[in-house]
Amino acid sequence: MKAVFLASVTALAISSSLAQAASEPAVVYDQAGKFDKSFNEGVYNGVKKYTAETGIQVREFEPKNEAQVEQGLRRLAKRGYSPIVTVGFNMTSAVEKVAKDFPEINFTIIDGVIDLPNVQSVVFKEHEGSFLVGALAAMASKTNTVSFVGGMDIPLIRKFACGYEQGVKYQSPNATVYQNMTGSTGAAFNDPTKGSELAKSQFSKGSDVVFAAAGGTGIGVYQAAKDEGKLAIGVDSNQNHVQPGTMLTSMVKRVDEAAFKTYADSAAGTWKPGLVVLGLAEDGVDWALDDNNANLITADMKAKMEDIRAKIISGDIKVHDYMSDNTCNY
Amino acid sequence: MFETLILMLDATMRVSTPLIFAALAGLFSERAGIVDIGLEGKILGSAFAAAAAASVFGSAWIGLCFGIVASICLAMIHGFACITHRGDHIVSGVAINTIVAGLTVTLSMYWFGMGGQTPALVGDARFLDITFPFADAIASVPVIGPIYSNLLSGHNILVYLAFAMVPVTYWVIYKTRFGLRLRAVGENPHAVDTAGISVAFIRYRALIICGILCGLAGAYLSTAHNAGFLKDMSAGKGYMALAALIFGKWRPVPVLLACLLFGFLDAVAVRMQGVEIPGIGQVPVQAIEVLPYVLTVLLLAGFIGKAIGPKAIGRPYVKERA
Amino acid sequence: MPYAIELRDISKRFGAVQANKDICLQVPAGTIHGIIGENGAGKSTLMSIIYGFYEADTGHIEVDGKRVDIRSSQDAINAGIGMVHQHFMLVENFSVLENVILGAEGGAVLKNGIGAARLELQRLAHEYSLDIDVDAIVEELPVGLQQRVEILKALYRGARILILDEPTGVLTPQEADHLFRILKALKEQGVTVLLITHKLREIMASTDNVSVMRQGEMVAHRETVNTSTEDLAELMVGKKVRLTVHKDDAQPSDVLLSAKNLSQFDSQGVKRLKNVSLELRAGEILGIAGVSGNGQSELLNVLSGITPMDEGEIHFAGQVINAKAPKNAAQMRDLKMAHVPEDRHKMGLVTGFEAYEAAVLGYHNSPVYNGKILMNRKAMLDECNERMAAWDVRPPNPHLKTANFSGGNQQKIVIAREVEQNPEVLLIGQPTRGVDIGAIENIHEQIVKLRDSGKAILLVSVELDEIMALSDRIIVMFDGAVVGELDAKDADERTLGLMMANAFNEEEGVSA
Amino acid sequence: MSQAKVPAWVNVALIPLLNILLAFLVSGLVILAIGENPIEAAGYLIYGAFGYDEGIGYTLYYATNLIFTGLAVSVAFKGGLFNIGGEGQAYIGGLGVGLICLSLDHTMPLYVIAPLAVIGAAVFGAAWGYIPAYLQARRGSHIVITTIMFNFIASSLMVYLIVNWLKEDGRMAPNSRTFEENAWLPYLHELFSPLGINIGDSPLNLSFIWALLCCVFVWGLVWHTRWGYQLRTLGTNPTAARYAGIDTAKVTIWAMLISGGLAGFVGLNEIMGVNHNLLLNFTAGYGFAGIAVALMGRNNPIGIILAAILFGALYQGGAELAFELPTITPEIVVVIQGLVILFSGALEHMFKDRIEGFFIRRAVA
Repeated sequence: MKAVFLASVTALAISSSLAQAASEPAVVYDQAGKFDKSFNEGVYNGVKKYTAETGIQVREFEPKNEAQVEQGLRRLAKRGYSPIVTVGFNMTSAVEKVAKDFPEINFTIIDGVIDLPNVQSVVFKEHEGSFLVGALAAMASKTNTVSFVGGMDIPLIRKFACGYEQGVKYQSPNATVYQNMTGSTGAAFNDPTKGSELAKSQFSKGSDVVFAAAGGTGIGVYQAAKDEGKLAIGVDSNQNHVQPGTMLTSMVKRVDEAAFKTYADSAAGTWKPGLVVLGLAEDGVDWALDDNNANLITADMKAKMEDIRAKIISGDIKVHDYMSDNTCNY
Repeated sequence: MFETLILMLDATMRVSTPLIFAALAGLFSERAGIVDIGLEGKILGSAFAAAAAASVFGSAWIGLCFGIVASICLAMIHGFACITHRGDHIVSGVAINTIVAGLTVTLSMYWFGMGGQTPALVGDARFLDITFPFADAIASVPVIGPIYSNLLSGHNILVYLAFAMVPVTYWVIYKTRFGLRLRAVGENPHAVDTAGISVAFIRYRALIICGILCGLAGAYLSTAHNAGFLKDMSAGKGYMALAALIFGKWRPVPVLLACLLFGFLDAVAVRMQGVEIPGIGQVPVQAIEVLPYVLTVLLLAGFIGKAIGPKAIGRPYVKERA
Repeated sequence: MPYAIELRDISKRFGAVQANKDICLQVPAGTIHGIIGENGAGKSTLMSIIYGFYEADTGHIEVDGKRVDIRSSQDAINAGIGMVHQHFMLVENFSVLENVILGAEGGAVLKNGIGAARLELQRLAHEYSLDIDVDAIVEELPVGLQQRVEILKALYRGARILILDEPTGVLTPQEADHLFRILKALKEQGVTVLLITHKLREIMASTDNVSVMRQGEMVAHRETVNTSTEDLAELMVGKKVRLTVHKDDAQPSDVLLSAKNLSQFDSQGVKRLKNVSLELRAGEILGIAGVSGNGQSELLNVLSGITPMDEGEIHFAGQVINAKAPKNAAQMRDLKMAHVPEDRHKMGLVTGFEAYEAAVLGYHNSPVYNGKILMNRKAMLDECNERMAAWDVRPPNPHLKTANFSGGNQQKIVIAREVEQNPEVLLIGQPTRGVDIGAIENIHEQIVKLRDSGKAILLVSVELDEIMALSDRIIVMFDGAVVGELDAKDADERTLGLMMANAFNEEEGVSA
Repeated sequence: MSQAKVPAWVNVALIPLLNILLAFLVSGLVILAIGENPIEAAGYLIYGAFGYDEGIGYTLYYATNLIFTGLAVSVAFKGGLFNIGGEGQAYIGGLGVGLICLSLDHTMPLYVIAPLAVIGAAVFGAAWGYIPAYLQARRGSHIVITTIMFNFIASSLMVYLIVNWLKEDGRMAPNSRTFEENAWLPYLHELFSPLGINIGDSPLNLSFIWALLCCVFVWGLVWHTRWGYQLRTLGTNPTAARYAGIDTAKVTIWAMLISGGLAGFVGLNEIMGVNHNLLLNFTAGYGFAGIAVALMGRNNPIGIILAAILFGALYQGGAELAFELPTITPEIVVVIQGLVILFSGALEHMFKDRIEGFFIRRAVA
């Protein structure tokens, strides 16, 4: 027994020193984990796609607390994994520290901005996508009342809310939009109970379409919509499959593309540091139409959506970015 | 205004349900002299077991059974430590809470591989809402309509069960042989022992009931209120139930009222996040969230009434040596 | 004729302690049988075995000539055995009725049982003159009535054999008389009574037969009419008891301590100490007599500063101490008042401490044991070694945990600690409780020696013999108040007993 | 009764060792149940915790927090108080550190900030322990319940303060701005490298040394001062404490002040040593883990250091384990922790009585 044990320890030491030589891609999810059906899962889909197309395994790491984020990053960097995709603004400070210490390793941070020569920062024009689904919500609403459930009360989520509201009002200027935030900490992204409570209260006030930009909290929102026969709009990943028939659409944020592109570019040697902003024009955000929601979208709605989409890209419709001035005056 | 109130009360019923189950669970345990800060762990354990079983077998009822069994097992560990081995009740409770917090995530990762969640439950794997007869028909009648069709109708069966458990608990505690013995054991176990009744057996039975009720609370969380298990989904409900138990002075009806009060505060807090109230501005949600704990502390400190628990609570029963 | 209860070769061992050894006992039906013995003689263990609290290692029990296996209290109850414990086994916030039916509810739902119990209790009350308000809450009843609830509990379960364990410890002599009348009535109805006590007078007054236990063994059986107090006392302790202490007449001088109208309320607002005034002079021993629980403990606690008084004042060492200017136990010690508490386990010692640590309890702030920041362990150890030698503490090991000393040696550690601080006033409670005979003499001698050196001593004891033997002056307390004072030379048991029941002038006026 | 006959090493070493072995055994079964090889897992765990410089650094970094909370629990416990509120006290202690750093980092050098931060951590942590202590000592409310409630109150308070007051406008993550570097406690690897000693990069910082000093402080305080004597008297026999003229309310309050202050030092390590900003949930359960550490370490400073290193190793090794074997989550460490609390705390009599009984019988025979 002791011998087995010692052998495995030795084997470990060897294997970890071997790992140093490799230069494989890696990803660090945030604490919600890769199966949050939303943001992280989007990245995970990109990772899956890359592995499926190239056969190259991507080293995945799911930290469980604050300290492990930096430790995990450091460990990956030390073993030479590159590029390392990191998910979410929560990781900004950890990535910043580790990227400074490992200038030869490439990092991509999604939803955060770091100004370092070895970091690519990918951010999205969520307001544009939110505007689109807002318009669709207004089209689908029979009560002329729609609502929004946000996760954590931060500027980023207000950006979703603001874009959504603009879209609704664009389509139907006298519509009512109810908004609720789930909380003021990270836990607000993972609280389906509260999500469902908020959605239920919005439904009883008359809302019949709800857009949740709330990570795992959204699961509760969609469940509530299904239970009460209302419509819901997903976020980040294409969530139309979560509750088919209930999901009107999803505001897709192509984090999967961002992750995939990082790996692909890196393999091709075209990966570049710096800020990458992805909007409707770049296919970075969009609304999702697939088999799951085809029945809910009439040809008329589809046509209108295409029209609005084109207008945003062309600049005919200006969507206000909440984060540009921390207000929602449009 | 009336509409809003009805909606808030409606939410209060849903949010209070796990608190009621758990606080009544604590009532059985603590009235028998066993301090139970492991309510939290039992709720979490049951929530996981219920969701896991419901997703595998596709039946909420099977899930409920598993949840209850898991919770009873945890209660028996508590009993084994506190009753059989005279261990410290608080330490045992902390141990159970800690073990469950770790184990549920570990096991769900292994079984479902979804970052500590179980798959979303659909259809029969969940307890669905029950609509009372004519609920839709009289929904438009003023006052009675909203009360009947919004507030009373349209909850799942566990919500009604929770409220039904209150009179049942009252009856068991005050009107039955078991209840008499249970209360006696919490006050003076020596008296019970000399009356020829096994102290340990009564306490174990009290803990089994405690386990069943916590099991219901947990199953409600994961298979009725939500549609699946989530890491740490009990989120302090066990502790809040404990606070409600103290706030209700270990008596069924006041405990119910305390749970409803705490549930109402929660329902208010949920809706206050980031909301500007004209003229006042944002009310910090945290101030509302924290009220149940502050009220309980004030009560314990004797600033609002006095909470006197069962006399023999927390003390292991040892037959005195001559 | 078969015996109501017969014990055959009962033995019981707890770890290294042989609590009962080959006990045989035969009790004829319809008699009152006394069992006497010193504290720790094994009486309570034996009764616990009969009542199913413990299982005997060997031997067996027969009831009415038939062998019964008693593994639990339930078995004992089924065999017709009832027990009234020294500390009542009552749920204090339950009603009398609830207490009585506990364990014999007569069905899963209480309603029916309660009705039946009401009728049955009426019958019992009538038959044995055991009147009681069945709906009263137990904690609101006086002690004598609480005991009655215990007896009713046993009878309600149909007990034909009733065991009473030290039933009079908490009763006034008059309440005790009433109890014995009840026991006589029970006996006439054919109930067999086992009376456990260490009070010889009770045995002589009320029993038919008596058995004597000593160190876990049954050493003698006597018919009560054929024995005497002296005979039993000798059997109990194994040698002639010396109940008197050799001492000269007291030479009281200045008043060292005077207390005026001391009153104190407990946490429930009940007045436990009622306007107690007393004076304590240098060179005398003032004895406080009284049934346990009549304010003696409260008096000691107030005088020593452990609990503040609510009314009244104490004059001591030139200071006036009252509710507005209280002094805590440490401050009283600074004024040279020492205190040997009634219960050394609860108060006098920290059993988890090593002896040298326990030997400074209360004096731990003294500069002798302290350096600038840290405590001076060497000084503590040196002094402890000296005292252990001077007081013959065995084993003389300052590092031994205090829990591991025998009762007598623990008491020596406590008394040495207090006396060696050279106090002006010594408060001493139950100095010889749970102490072996040899040590008792030693302790008594030390107390007298201290008196002779001109110190004032306040002695509290529930042992009348001890009070009478040691005191120069005796104060009697009843229900928290001083009800009489007399010179020790004028004291006799009867007078003291009546005073202790506050019935000196009206004979049996207040008995419950 | 006859503890004298039980050799000291039984209580000090054998019983804790058995408890931990049993906890490992059960966790091993769990690992086996999820289809991994427990021995291989243990290999990764030990390698991760002790196998390389950096790992050791992380182990000691985790241990630092656990020493603080373990000491906190044990000081209160010595006075007969079950301080289950270490989590909240640590949290508020961190607030103290954070406020000092945020207000002084632009103007003051480290040697001014550091002592003030130590005081800030102690004062804030102690203040959070004070209220439950006061309520227990003067108003008779049960400290276990109040400290539980105060954990929740602390958590809400911190959210409110950080989100509404300390978070910079426009910042997403709910934390304060990052301190200037002169308000960072030096890392030990930075301190050692000029001496030519090379230890791996890790968050291990100066607060580890402070933790060791705290152990010495607690040892002296509890076992060698008058106050400690009073504390232990109160903890073992409250009636005797009153008899001895000890002001029990005062000792109770001071015990909790010291306990809270010690817990508050977690903030020193986390806020000033590692994160360099004030953030949410940095206490991460260390307050509760302190209970396990104190139980395991038998409330003795040396024992607490050893237990803290053991648990620190579990944290660090557990992270390594989860990194290498993704099917095992780091939560397995939480399970081990809970089992240790169960076996060495709640079920202590199960083994202790039997083992002591064995030695007593042997001594008698």
